[in-house]
Amino acid sequence: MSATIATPTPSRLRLGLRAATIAVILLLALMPVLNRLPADHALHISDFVVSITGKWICYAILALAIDLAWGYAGLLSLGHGAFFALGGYAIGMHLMRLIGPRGVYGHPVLPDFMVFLGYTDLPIFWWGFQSFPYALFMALFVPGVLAGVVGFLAFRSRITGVYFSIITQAMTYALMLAFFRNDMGFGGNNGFTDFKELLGMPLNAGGTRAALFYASLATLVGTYFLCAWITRSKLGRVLIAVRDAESRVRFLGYSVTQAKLFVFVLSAMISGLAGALYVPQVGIINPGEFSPGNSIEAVIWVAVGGRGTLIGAALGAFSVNAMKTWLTTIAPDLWLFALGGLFVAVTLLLPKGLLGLLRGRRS
Amino acid sequence: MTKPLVPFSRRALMAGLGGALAMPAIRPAFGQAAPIKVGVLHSLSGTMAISETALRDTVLMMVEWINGRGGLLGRRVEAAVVDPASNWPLFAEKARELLQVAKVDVTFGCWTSVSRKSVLPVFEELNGLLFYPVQYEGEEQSRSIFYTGAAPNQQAIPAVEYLMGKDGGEAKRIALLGTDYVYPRTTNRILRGYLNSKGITDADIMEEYTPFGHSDWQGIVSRVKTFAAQGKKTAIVSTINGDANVPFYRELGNQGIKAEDIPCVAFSVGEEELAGIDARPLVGHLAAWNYFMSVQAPANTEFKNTWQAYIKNPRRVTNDPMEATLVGFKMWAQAVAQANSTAVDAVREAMYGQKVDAPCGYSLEMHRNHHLAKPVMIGEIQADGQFSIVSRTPTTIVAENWSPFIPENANRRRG
Amino acid sequence: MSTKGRLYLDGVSVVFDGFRALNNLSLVVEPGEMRAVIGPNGAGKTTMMDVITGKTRPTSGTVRFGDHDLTRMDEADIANLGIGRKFQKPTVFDALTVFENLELALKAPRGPFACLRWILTGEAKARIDQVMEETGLTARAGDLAAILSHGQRQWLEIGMLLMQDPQLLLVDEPVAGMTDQETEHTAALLRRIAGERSVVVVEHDLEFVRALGRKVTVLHEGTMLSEGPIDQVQNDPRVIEVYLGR
Amino acid sequence: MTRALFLIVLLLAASLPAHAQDAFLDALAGLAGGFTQQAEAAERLGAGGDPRALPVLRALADGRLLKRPDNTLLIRADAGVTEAATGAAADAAGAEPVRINNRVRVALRGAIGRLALVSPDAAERAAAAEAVYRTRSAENIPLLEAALARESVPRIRDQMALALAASRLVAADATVQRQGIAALAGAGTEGARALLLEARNATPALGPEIDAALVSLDRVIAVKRAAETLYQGLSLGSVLLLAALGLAVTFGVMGVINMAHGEFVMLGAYATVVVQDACRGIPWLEPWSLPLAVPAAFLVAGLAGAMLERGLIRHLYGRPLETLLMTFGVGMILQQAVRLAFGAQNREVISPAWMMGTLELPGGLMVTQNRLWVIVFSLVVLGLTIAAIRFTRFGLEMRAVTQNRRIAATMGIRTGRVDALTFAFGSGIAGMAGVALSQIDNVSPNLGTGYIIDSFMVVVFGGVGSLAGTLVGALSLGVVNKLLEPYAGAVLAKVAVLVGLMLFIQRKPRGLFPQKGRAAG
Repeated sequence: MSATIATPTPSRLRLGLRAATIAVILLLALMPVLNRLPADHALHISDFVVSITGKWICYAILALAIDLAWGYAGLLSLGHGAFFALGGYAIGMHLMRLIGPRGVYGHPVLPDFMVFLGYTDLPIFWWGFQSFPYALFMALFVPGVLAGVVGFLAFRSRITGVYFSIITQAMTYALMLAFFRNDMGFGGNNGFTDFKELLGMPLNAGGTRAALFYASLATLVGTYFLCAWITRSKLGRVLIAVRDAESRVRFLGYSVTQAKLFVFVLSAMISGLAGALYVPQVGIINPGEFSPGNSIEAVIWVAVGGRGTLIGAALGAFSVNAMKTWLTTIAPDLWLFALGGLFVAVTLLLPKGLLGLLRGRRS
Repeated sequence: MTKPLVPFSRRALMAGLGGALAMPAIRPAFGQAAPIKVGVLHSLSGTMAISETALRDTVLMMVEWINGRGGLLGRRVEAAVVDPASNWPLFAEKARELLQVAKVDVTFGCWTSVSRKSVLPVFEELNGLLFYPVQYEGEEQSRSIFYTGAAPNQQAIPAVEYLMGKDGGEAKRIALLGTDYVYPRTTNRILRGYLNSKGITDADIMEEYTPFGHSDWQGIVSRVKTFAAQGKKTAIVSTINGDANVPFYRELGNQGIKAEDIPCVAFSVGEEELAGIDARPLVGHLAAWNYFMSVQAPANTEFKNTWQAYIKNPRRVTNDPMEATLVGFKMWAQAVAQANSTAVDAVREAMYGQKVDAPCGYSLEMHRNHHLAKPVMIGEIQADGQFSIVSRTPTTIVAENWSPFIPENANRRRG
Repeated sequence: MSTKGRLYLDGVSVVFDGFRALNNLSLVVEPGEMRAVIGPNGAGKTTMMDVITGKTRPTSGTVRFGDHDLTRMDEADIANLGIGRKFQKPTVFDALTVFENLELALKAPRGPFACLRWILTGEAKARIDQVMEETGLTARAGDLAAILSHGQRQWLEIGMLLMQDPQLLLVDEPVAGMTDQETEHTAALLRRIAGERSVVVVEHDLEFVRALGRKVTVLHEGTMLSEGPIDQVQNDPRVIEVYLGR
Repeated sequence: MTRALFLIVLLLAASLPAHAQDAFLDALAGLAGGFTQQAEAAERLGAGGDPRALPVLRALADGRLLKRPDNTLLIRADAGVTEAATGAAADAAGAEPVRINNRVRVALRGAIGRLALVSPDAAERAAAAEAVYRTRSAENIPLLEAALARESVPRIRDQMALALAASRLVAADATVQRQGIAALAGAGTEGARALLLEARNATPALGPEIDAALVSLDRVIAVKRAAETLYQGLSLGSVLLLAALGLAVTFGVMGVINMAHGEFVMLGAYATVVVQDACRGIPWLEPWSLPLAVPAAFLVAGLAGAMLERGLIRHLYGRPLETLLMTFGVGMILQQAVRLAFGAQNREVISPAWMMGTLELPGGLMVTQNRLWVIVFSLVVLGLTIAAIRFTRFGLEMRAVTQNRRIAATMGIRTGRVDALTFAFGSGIAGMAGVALSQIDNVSPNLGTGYIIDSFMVVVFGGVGSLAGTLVGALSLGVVNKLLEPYAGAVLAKVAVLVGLMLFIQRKPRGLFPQKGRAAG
């Protein structure tokens, strides 16, 4: 590794950050355990806090994916919510298939919504989803293919900057409209709910919830290391170069299209995985997840935390969502002001995000 | 870094909830007992805020009302308001928060079916109690939910019956227009079954769906005109969702579709929706509900006066879901008093058979199927945005939440 | 005669919305030759570079490098053929260190997966160290490119060209904005690089061109006006007319 | 009091013994009954042809007919309250409006139509002809023939002829029916088609004639329908154009990505609401409230835009992606602010009479007035925008600054001011779009969100920086959308358009009308 020469020696701050991160991960890992303590125990953590944290972990994975594309390769996608949602839909289809004859109409194969919309057969694109590995594969594959197609067309025609943002936004918008249609066979506006089990475990059991929590946490840590490995490799430097001076990279003989495509597809697949972990935990997936506002919000988590820092992205996802949860409860009428104000303040005053604030003006 | 993960201490949360409360000016003295908590789970932002904020206000009004009468079981009633922001997964999260963190005794909330479907598993898992005040597609019955809005047989079928009768114009062709979500889809499926059973063939039924908030109705309204030009009396049955109605009715009016020629009966258009439209071109079009603001009944007069005083606006209207919220609240209060407890299981048991003299002018009873028996009223739109009631059932109708017109209900699992 | 490493432009025209940036331009640069291209503003010098490096597609004409038809290739492929380009405005990657900039330019597999697996070998490191030595940037290896001085940025970019080990170098106004001392240093650097490579230098500064002391091509209004040694070109009445006549 | 009234009634009854038996009063009593009785009474009054019936029936239709507890019917008019039976002044105390339903309304329309066919007022006769056309009863044939013979206004003659044809169609005599068929075949409307189909079901004997008539009718209708689709497409396009025009300035000319653009449109719509509320109750001002709202909306949104540009956006020039995120936050704030200030409910916007109903274009094409005005308005706004950029000092400075900021600054142009003005100008245009949108969409805090993506797509599709491109882009997208809609449905049509746009932009990233010049290359 060239790290010794290429990057400055880790500063005290960087070490501190690393230690803090490890501490946080350990604390997170403790949460389901504390949840098992009796309710009156001083260290008891309620189901609500555990489940909401599990959700935020999924958001943090999504934020890492966005940071990889935006913070490093400069691809501001306003459609990552679509990849997240597609991953969620893939696992949601699996969960729907697992309900089997336990639905209200007792149909052995068809989910309830198909029964009352008058379907007689399972649509072809639903085949195979009774298998968990297949569903998980699709949760990665479908977002990957979509990102591949959209990315290939866009990067080949050298669509960059805001144009790329607008196109990805239109992509998620079109998907949202399409998924809202009941005739698409994805449950329309209601999407999928009322899941029963996953991998043989009932979804509302504490043990399942803890398992999902740990799976998400492990994925978050794994994703972080994957992203860190990529960004520290030479590819990471190519991506930064692409972000800052795309055409110069071309004259060095690198295929910008390939580099971007690689990172965009990977980022989409990570987002799909995050969605797949998210859906069993929140118990619902519907086309609202495709709404363009969701994708923008996810980008803003990254901006708040500090783009191009990975840790910052995760930090942003946690802190913005924590703030949102807190504010929607204490100030239901005013929280949008606070959130909107935060976005304005961060972009205007903290271009490097919270992490940049910690690091001070280093460069 | 740990801070955000446990985002609020309980004390901060309670302080917040207190701030969100609408405190009555003069608080009657209450005992030392902890207050009874009422969760309010209605969207205050996002697309559904248009409809749901009025319901939040209705619950707050009822809380004030009951505290003014000395509270419940000698305890003060306190509202915990949250904003699920028209975001369905957020509904589930907020439901869990209300039940587990705020520890509410009962929750009033939800408007759309998807939000109800989203919170249903949470309420069932944590044995909570939800009062759902909006007419819906049926095909559901949860022990944790009391449905105080109409099931399809309490709204849709009587309305179509009216259209096909002499007073309604003896319609022989029906255009089913709806927003593309589960309520219109299911309702129209039930209606199609019903119409077929009345001898109206599929050739005489047009069915079309539009997305939420659809604003360009030109094409669909002209297609309805064409559909109507086949030499048979035609009527429109609209399950168009609230927001899209304004442009829809505008287009109807502008394209000169008069109620005399093609009457349109709607299931989601009430006084609140009409407040946003110039109703003059719409006179004679219809809506079917279980309550209209124009009902002449002492309970309704009281409701309207209390509401307009509470909201400090003498022109604010009342509507069906607000009435359903009020009925649900009163019933819950009666059940709590009867059970002498707020424990969910006891209250649930006490709810069955509970009766309330409702603003709709009838005494409504909660049945063991968790639905109210309700009267059905057909109203014609008046120039002032109110409804003139042109037909009403003589008695209340028991809800058929499992429609006999959906064949699969025959082999539905009981329980 | 072998065409290997030979740059060959024949009848190249580039039209932007009716404006002829290049007009039937023909030019041959033999392997190992160093050529200076001069001309007034808007003569088409930069457009010519763009055409050679694939940034701009010619409206008509032939552009070949060896046996390869450059009009059918994109920038990256052309770069990988061994054509390096230095821009008028120094463009280096500010967020990367000097070392990293050079490492990126080092001739090696360019695919994303290859980059992911890339490990800096001793040989590669030695090569980078050598180039840093040549460009006088050894002391700044770990500094971000953003904080280099103007001249250092130019040298870093030239260093990056060296790392690419190109057969043909296109250098656009390398000494613009440089102090005299820096200019001299740069000229020496370029002469040293030239060696077995072909070099095309675009320059305004006639003194610098004279210092290079090679064959000169004069462009005017997108077409070749004159070609030859600097003294001959300077006395060409057409050139005088273009440079002084207006 | 009651007794005095009773006495009067008694006296009147005694003084007019002959009238007590007359059909008018007989039928009149029915209007106080149930809906069925009311409908029958209205039909009888219409058939009776008594001119006294007309004001009563009109009053009933307009909700001005009152009923006292003793079932006496009163008419309320501007001049005061009179008794329906006698025309004598009366006291409205204790009286309530008589309620009717659709069935009664249908009967009333026919009855009023019959009675008003001979009205001296041309507008009334026209309405009557229309009403009789819809009622279509063979009994009306002689009446219509007589009215037609007297009628001098061509438009009303046509309408009457149509009504006559419709009435003949339901006659008992096949010859008369054939006359009706022939006349209706030339009417070229869907209404006529409906009548013919109905007659075909009723009298199968006339099948061949009717089928032949339908063929020629269908040909006309098909052409009309195509024209209608085109109109609908243009109308949708004009909405897109309005929504996108402001963006074409702020994004197209300045390169600022303003995600709060939709909220400026929304502000314009709310400005309309405020202006209308202010004008309410001032009779001479009320009809002008909508035109007055246009400058108001321009100023409100423009001011908001200027504040946004000076306060926030200018700090982010050169960082378009950050601008995008920041303005998204601004949009959230604006939405919630409006929600708190005006309530989450839809606000009522009144359409002036000249914007309601349909307009018949030459060739019998019916177009909705409000949409026609929106099309006209959008073109006017486009024209003004182009004029402002081309022909004013401000436009000149704006072009100078966007083309070369440094040189413009050295020539004494205060670039900061120009930036603010340009952004305010674009925002103001968005505000004017809000006035138009208030006439066809909901006025709610969410108004803007539905338009933002479409607007960006239109601007990019048309070519950033090209107003002509925005025009062509918006209109063609509208038309394509409407062409697809009957086949694919509203949603899929829109999805298809979006996907098509994405593909198009990837093929031609600079849009339909790319900016010219070497700098753009």
